[in-house]
Amino acid sequence: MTMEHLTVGASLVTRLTGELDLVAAAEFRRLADDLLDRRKVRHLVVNLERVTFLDSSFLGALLGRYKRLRMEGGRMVLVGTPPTVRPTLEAAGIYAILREVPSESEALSGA
Amino acid sequence: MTMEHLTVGASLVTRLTGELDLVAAAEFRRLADDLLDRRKVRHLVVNLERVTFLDSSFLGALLGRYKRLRMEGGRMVLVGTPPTVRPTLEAAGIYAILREVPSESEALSGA
Amino acid sequence: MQNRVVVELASVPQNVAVARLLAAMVAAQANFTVAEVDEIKLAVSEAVTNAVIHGYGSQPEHVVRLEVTLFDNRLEVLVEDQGRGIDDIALAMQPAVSSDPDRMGLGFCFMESHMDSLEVESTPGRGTRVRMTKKAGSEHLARATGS
Amino acid sequence: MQNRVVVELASVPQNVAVARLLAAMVAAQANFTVAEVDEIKLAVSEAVTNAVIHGYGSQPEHVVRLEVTLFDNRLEVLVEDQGRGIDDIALAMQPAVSSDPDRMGLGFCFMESHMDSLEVESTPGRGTRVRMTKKAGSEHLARATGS
Ligand SMILES: Nc1ncnc2c1ncn2[C@@H]1O[C@H](COP(=O)(O)OP(=O)(O)O)[C@@H](O)[C@H]1O
Ligand SMILES: Nc1ncnc2c1ncn2[C@@H]1O[C@H](COP(=O)(O)OP(=O)(O)O)[C@@H](O)[C@H]1O
Repeated sequence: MTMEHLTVGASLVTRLTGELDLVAAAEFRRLADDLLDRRKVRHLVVNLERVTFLDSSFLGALLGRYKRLRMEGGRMVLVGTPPTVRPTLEAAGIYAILREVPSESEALSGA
Repeated sequence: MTMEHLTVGASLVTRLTGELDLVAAAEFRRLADDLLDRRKVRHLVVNLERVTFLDSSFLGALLGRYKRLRMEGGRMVLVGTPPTVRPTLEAAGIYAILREVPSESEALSGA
Repeated sequence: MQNRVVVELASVPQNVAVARLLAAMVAAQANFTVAEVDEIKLAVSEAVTNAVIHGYGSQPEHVVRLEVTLFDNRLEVLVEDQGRGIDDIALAMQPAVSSDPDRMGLGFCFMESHMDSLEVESTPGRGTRVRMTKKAGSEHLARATGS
Repeated sequence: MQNRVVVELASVPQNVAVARLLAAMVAAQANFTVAEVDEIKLAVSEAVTNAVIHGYGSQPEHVVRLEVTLFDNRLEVLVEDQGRGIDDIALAMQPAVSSDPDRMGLGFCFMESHMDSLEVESTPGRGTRVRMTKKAGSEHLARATGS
């Protein structure tokens, strides 16, 4: 797993690659919370394009950040879920609460 | 590991992908010997371009076929050894006895 | 083809990936589809994660035992820990039930929905043992027969 | 980071890849370079292949034991079989010495040249145990000091 981060204005864009499990969950949680704590960012854009695996530990980290952002008035947007991991996100009801867009630019410009 | 084979005239072109160990060695040996036994081919062109790993079991299968071809007046040519597996082939002295060319077409047209 | 791999893993988070890959490699030796291998990886990931974080409370000095056996086209996976155990297994297996507020309580659901069978045995204070099986091609069969 | 993975593999050829990958995954948790991980894979491949084909004469119903331990930046690999054993270890370890005319006799050479240390213990009729270690970054160190 690798994570690439960049901040664009008030948004943190995280590009995730490879297998996302409890190890990735801990890293994602730590980084996102740190930037949110320090008021560096208000929104999260999570790019899943190059993710090959994702389990319930990472789902938990994702939803945890979503809940926090909602309380703090921020937004969370997913970009490019690959077909192989989509069923896992669907089973967890992610798409009922999170918006997905096809590209990072749409996520950043976005509504 | 996957193996793709095609026969071009009297040559068997084998395109190897992935990790080549005793499993690949057995398959390569079986196929090459079968075609040589049945006089279907006389020369072997072994394309290593997409090989990521190669151990002494596969080296043995390669050299075994080389020895057979030499006795029967056939040729064996290697194509495109990747930098990661080159040291293993060098350590076994392969380049002292086998010719390597950059492309399959050169191997087939070849000298 | 028949195969058996038994592995004892230190209870560190990094070994969840090792367990997953091991199960996937054994499954790939049979006629499982790529999608089925992905399902096996998810189930193994959930079971081994549970052993590491719930069973052993994320303490790294313990051992998780994983046994992967291939009988022709059926894969059997055992995941065992000697950790704290589960008091109420039926409750723990329900969706959205988790002893950790930061987790989703979906682990057992994913194991159940991605494998053909799931059995959980646990003794509080002694440990937990999860047994899962999956047949290659069972999904297609289920779909074809409309079941 | 410290880690230990112990695995018992059925003595089938397909498990040589499993062993290799397992060692690579553990090594990748430390500071080994990609090139060093490749060297570890080669050494493990040779040792496990020997256990399968020489130790057990390619009979699939036996068990090869692989132990991979990471101590900070040093990896230790043990490969054990309870197969036929080696009569003359010093002879067997020489380059181009093989009991099989179709093989190259390079297995032990590759283990030796790709790892920092190699020890072989064997009892004829009882089995063989290969112990190898490698430090992360030792190559660069060797090169830098000109040794
Ligand atoms: N190996 C285990 N040892 C102890 N408790 C466990 C184990 N596996 C599961 N549990 C308990 O069962 C609950 C539900 O597990 P699960 O469905 O995987 O959800 P989650 O891991 O998200 O909590 C856990 O929260 C935990 O309390
Ligand atoms: N685990 C083992 N059990 C029994 N004999 C072994 C074992 N490992 C190696 N040997 C013996 O040592 C010889 C040399 O081994 P090696 O250098 O790996 O070359 P190769 O595998 O090509 O024969 C083998 O041919 C075999 O006779």
